[in-house]
Amino acid sequence: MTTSQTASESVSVAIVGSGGAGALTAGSILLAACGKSGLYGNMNRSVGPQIRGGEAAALLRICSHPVDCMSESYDLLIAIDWNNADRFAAEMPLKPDGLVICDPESGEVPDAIAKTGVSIVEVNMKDLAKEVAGGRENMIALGLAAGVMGLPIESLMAIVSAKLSDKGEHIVEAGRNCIEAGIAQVSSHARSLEIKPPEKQGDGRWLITGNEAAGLGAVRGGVRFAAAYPITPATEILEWLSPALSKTGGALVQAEDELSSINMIIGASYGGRASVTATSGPGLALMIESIGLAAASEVPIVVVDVMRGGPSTGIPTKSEQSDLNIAVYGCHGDAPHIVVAPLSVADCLFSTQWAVHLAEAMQSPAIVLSDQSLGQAHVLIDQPANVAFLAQRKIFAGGQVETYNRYALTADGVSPMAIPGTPGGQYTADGLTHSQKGTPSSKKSDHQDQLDKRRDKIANFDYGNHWADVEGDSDMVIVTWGSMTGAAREAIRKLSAEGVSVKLVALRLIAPFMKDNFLKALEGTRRILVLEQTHSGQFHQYLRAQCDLPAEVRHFHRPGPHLIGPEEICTQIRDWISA
Amino acid sequence: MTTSQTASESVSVAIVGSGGAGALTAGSILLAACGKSGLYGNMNRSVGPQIRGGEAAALLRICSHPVDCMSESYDLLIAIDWNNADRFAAEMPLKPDGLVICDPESGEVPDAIAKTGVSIVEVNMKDLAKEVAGGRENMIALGLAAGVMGLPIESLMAIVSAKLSDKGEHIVEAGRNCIEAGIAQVSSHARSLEIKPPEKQGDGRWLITGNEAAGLGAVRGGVRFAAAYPITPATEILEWLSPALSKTGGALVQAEDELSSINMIIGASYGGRASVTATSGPGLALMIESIGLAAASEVPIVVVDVMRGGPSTGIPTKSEQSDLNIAVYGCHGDAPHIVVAPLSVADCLFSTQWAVHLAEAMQSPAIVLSDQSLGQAHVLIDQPANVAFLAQRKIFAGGQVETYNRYALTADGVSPMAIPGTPGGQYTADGLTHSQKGTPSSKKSDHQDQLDKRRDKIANFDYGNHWADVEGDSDMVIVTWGSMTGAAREAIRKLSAEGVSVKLVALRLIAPFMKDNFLKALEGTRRILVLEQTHSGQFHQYLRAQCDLPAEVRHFHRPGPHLIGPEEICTQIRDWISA
Amino acid sequence: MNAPQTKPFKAGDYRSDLTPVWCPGCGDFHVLMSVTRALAELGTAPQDVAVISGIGCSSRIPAYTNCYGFHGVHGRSLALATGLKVARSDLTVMVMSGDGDGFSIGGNHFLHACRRNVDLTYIVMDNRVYGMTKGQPSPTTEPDWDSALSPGGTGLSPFHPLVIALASGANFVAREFSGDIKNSTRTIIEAIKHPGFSFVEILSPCVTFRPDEKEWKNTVHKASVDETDDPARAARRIMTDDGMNVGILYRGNRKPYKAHVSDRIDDMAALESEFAIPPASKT
Amino acid sequence: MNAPQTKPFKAGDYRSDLTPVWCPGCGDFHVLMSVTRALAELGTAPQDVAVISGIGCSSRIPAYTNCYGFHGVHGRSLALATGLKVARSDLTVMVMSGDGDGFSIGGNHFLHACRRNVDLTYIVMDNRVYGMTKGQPSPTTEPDWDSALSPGGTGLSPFHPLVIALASGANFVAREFSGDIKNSTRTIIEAIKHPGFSFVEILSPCVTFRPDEKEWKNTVHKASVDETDDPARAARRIMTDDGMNVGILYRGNRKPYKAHVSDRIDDMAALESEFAIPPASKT
Ligand SMILES: Cc1ncc(C[n+]2csc(CCOP(=O)(O)OP(=O)(O)O)c2C)c(N)n1
Ligand SMILES: Cc1ncc(C[n+]2csc(CCOP(=O)(O)OP(=O)(O)O)c2C)c(N)n1
Ligand code: SF4
Ligand code: SF4
Ligand SMILES: [Mg+2]
Ligand SMILES: [Mg+2]
Repeated sequence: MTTSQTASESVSVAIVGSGGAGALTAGSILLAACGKSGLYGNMNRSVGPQIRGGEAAALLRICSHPVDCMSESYDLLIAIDWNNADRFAAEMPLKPDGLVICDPESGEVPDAIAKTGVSIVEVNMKDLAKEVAGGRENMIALGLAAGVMGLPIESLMAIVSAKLSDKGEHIVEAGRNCIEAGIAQVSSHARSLEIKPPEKQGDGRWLITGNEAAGLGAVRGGVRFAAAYPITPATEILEWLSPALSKTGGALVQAEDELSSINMIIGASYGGRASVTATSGPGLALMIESIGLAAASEVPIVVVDVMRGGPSTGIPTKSEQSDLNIAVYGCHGDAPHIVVAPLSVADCLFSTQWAVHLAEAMQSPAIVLSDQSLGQAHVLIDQPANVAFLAQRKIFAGGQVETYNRYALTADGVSPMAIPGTPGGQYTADGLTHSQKGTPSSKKSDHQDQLDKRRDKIANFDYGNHWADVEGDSDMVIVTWGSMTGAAREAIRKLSAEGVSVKLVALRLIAPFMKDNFLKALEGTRRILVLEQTHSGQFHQYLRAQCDLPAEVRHFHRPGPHLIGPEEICTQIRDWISA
Repeated sequence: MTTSQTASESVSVAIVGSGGAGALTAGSILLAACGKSGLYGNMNRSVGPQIRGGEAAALLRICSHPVDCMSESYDLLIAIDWNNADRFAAEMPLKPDGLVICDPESGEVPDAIAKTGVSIVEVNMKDLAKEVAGGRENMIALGLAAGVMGLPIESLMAIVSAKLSDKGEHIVEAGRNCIEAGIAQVSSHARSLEIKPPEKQGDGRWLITGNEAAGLGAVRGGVRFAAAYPITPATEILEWLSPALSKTGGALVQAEDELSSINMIIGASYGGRASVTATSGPGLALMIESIGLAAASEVPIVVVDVMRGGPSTGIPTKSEQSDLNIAVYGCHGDAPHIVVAPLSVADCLFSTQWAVHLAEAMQSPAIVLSDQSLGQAHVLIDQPANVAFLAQRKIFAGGQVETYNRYALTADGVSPMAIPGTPGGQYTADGLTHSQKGTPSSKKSDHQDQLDKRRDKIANFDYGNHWADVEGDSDMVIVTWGSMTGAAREAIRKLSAEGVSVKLVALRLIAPFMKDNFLKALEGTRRILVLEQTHSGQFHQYLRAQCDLPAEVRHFHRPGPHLIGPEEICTQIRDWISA
Repeated sequence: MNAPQTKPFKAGDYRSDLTPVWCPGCGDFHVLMSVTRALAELGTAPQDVAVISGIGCSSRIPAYTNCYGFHGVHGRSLALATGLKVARSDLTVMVMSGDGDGFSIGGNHFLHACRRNVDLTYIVMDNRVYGMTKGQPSPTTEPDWDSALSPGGTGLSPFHPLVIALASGANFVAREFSGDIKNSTRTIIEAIKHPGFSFVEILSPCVTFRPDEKEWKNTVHKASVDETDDPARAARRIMTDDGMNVGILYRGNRKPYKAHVSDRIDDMAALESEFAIPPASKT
Repeated sequence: MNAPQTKPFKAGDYRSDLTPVWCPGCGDFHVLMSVTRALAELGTAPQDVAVISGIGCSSRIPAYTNCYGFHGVHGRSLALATGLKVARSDLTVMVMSGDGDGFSIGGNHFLHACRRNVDLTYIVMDNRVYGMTKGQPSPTTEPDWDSALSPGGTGLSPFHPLVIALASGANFVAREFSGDIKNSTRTIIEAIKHPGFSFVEILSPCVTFRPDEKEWKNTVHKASVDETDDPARAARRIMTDDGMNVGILYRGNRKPYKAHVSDRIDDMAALESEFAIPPASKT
């Protein structure tokens, strides 16, 4: 790859078109090709309300370094056609010096875009495609994008061959020819968006979504059983897990509803198999009663909630962080359990795997709060290391004792669990308040003992330093959680380039709240900016409930679907400093 | 009623016996007879795990003034027999100068009781009963209790006649004779527990449970439709409502489960009828998804949650306040709604009626957090006044507008609602994020607008002075909510008699949190004691989340089933003052 | 509100101006046509009809009508409609669902709505797939249908919704094909007119995830026997048919649900008297 | 864990020492006897049996056995048992429920457990009432049964759980009377041995809230026809019987659920390779 001096570290590209135009396919190939070139990047898909045939956009960001979040504005917009241009204008604002490539045959450049004064280049994509036997305009668009970005043609061709090969050699051939035709157009243009070569050359990259990563984390953690009911935007976890579990000796059962799926995994886990389900807000709501059962009967389970816009059916295809409350406080009665949130797409793997480990170690339900912006993002990452967290349950080995007390009071609150089949371990798991043996009881001492035990086992566990990512040093701190971390990180990098240093405290372990660690991380802090993607400020309220925030606090929050971006965060900090 | 000088203002009585001994019947008659004498009082029933035939205890407290809570210890224990004496000893401790009346024929006085040194009087209840044709020992016990307390025999006889008349005149006769035989025994005893005549003579008293009061509150508020699935300890609300609604032109549908009952009332309310359901924790958990639907689609509904010990199936027959979290925070997404808690048995009527009014006025779900200690307590109260709160919905009258916008943005956030049948008002209610018209939308502006609207309509409503009961004046304040209020009130009365003044702030409106009012009520406060019946301190955390508590705070909390009593509260305050 | 209409209605009067999100060719377009035609023919004014649904492509239908509608949560339409109809017996209440919404997550309400026999008309657009979530098997999907979630098929036999309806107490049971608008319309009219709970399963192809279902227009056939009022006979027939025979299969005489809410508001005093204890006479 | 037992078991080996909370005379005592006798006769060791239930008087049964047990939440026992059996196909999994737990709140799992046909034995102690919550009508209660919640009766016809099971795909369907311990035991043995989902409805009187059911011992009678393997025929028979005929009514050949979890742990590398993108060749 030879690069000019003006090459940049990050280029953001949107490819749009009406349904069937193939914008998403073009985007996928482009992203993979960048990966093959050793670059990093990510892609989100945006589609209209139609199930099929509506307009679609591939939103990419390509970087020479690992990427934390999507762009807030775009360098390049390739419009295969201009249907539903108003949606694009709102969702993918162009940079002032942005470039638009469009086909003059498919209508006028929409006012909203023309007015911004960006450069507009017209290319007859449809005509060019027609000149190629079996050619399609989205492949022309792909060539144009690659050309403008200066991507090595070999990477592109390799990916095209791999992705289209099952459609026949003539389709591959047509694709290659279109791409070449597209690239050929670029030399004639005035402006280029060349991208810098990757920081680390020659690394193997993975192309993965957050949902796939969560699935993989579960399997790596030792999960061999899953049950679930499809729901947007969590379905891909299930669709990935189903064949993956078959291949590893496990099984996924499609349940009739979420009441069933949660109880299926409780049953499987009671049987000794680490188990998982995945859902989104409406499904989590239906699972709440039985998450309480898992807490009371001390059966480890993992529930991955890929959050979407709420309340109720809300906006199924868009991201929000507003299931924090239900995840932490949703159960009736006092039912302490674990809530973990991945801080990036790659962290979906680690966090889910860790959640399996925590659930199994403490015989407790664990909820993983991912969201649409993580789950459905396609991201180029470094191949993730193997971490040592595995399902490891404290088991009753059988036979030795007079009476086996399933819910025995122990020093760490975790009681050895008998797995069905173990002689001498027979007991009845129960959601009723019970004695140590498991017998239903309404005695105040039993109730208090078991409530204490379940609180303590979770409160006193050693979570190591995974409870949060704490980065940098400053008396100005951004406190955030989950998917908001990416934008916060990027904002902090930007500010640092401006000479402003900001510390990051990004919570991975939401519940139990690590009060001591948290306050330690905030020692010496003067200002705290709390960041979250909710309407009511759920995270902020949660922090307030758990501790006295030891500094001046500002709070920046907003519901979905408009993600809070790095530049907005920078503005918050800059304004505060200059105030 | 002629009374001795030693007569007291409050006498607490426990009548215990094995299943079938009739302890509960005796207790009921005793309570009603006290009511007929113009006294106040309350009764709780305590039964074993058996569905039928287990031991049972009637726990009464009779007062010459309105009574706030149960006794922490007992003046009089009448044991028809001594089965399961260990349970009694724990649940109903005797005062040091207490009196035990028992039958020498039915076994030894249990050690735990004998050791305390209380006076023990033996009466051959079984023998005495045998001497009366058709006589039963529980009626002898009733006579004994009435005798010791100096109750007018006319009241007793009137109630016995009314309660037993459907069993035939000979049973009534036998009852009367036994009572007389019981009373006759008393004159021969050394000690009497005479009760002072009532403060207000000649008043009509009501004998009602909290569950009945909640049902009546709903009907008074205008509810004409109910749907529900039975669950302890809420079933009595349904069993009261079913015939009551039939009599007032309404209907109750027994649903197949709570998912169904919540949706049935949403449907009925969408159709224009004020609607209610009642449940307990596990049922509330199942309703959570659709409470979010009611919030998002702006359909008024009232859900009465009679809390019991949690988590999971927990202790169905015992009280706890631990559904606060799920009631306030249980929904996925941001779904603001109303949460109200009755502060006494009588207040179950007012609070439920008010909740109907609030739900209807704001087109929002309202949750009423009652609990077992209120719902199943039988209490003698003054006949409650009629209050003016009625279901009054802002309705779209039909016909006048071009396009009817069901979810129009209005000044107060409440939009006129079209009731099916109204020409020109046709719209589709939706749980998806929607435009003002109701059309599904994933636009950020629609999402933000509707979230703002739903927050504002609830935040800006005028709740008058019903948000809390604020009583007394002092820089020492007890902050509590719901059923804990009774014990707090009694504690404050006790302390006041000792010369210690304590202010009470008891929250009736839990959500939205009335921050300004709350902080106003706490102006000048130096010390706050937060009281609640939960394990984890849910209420305390909730307060912390909502505001900075403006004083030194102590927190006294405990899970069920052992209710926090006035004397314990006094100890907390006394210790703090003397510290 | 239920006064007989003088002006005759056209099908178009029951359509809103919203463009459906459905894929071109989706069978649900035809169901929408049949429903609006049936309502026009019955002549009930749009404001006196309520269309209740859950979540799914099919469940999007209420907003495409010009009636009152409720697009509730997934699987709960029958419960919501039951509350509405008991509270407002003057309305014509239609419930419209899909095979996932109605038979998978909503299965329990299906059982109990049949049993309760409230006067509702329940139309399930059965495409043997979850369309909205992009192609997972439903309770009516063939055992060998390949999908991402169940590679190679579930191996599970589809169950018999119509027999379940009969065993649970439904009062009218029919099956139609969406493409046959004439017969679908006629059956929907009969279903609405029949008292108690009427259940119409409409085979409605999902052209996107089940393109094979485009063939249905060739495989459906009229039931070879006449409708019956004997539920046991109807059940046996349906259990042995090929799932493709259409028509009204059962029209029963089971007693519809009785309770309903009236506008009568009675005096509360009688209700409250049960709590009163008269004050003790002076002693 | 599943090695054949040499020492023969007695029914008592399957009983725990816990005293049931049931009322004296409750039919569930007999069901407990039948189950323990059946297990003893089959000879599966107590630790290899799991008894799963929901909430209700009947659902209290697991803790009275000496097997592994799970007393879960109301209505979800079949789902929990399905997960357990798929994860642990080596265990004998019994599911024990009541008519409220199983047919009211649990109705949907009943439908889908039948359809899925996992190798479970499902015993419903049907007393036509909610015992635990003190006497409300259930889906099998007679329309005129008076109660506080439904004064004068619900007016609703009970539905046919056995036909619903057949229409949904159950592989073995029987009805017994709790008081007939001999036949109940025999049928439970057959149900456990039969592959796939076996459903046994046991009429089990609630002597407290339905004292009339003490009469059942006189009204039950053996089914007049032999068991069949034709579900349509069985369905028709049951829909026309009087609800009181007992015996094995259907023993089918439907294919049991296939998926299960093994102890095999395969290499993850193959799984992960799909995410890898080889580094670009030097350009
Ligand atoms: C509680 C809940 N679980 C899951 C979903 C996701 N979901 C939406 S529609 C659907 C299936 C719809 O299938 P069907 O009723 O057959 O409708 P179709 O799209 O095929 O017409 C599912 C699973 C949801 N919205 N809510
Ligand atoms: C979610 C939920 N709703 C309601 C209840 C209350 N409840 C407990 S048992 C029961 C009915 C049990 O009836 P059945 O299954 O017939 O058992 P039986 O007591 O008659 O044996 C109900 C409604 C509950 N525990 N959980
Ligand atoms: S996905 Fe299938 S069911 Fe949904 S709109 Fe498209 S064709 Fe119709
Ligand atoms: S209430 Fe009925 S079902 Fe429950 S234990 Fe008593 S007799 Fe048995
Ligand atoms: Mg479908
Ligand atoms: Mg029952």
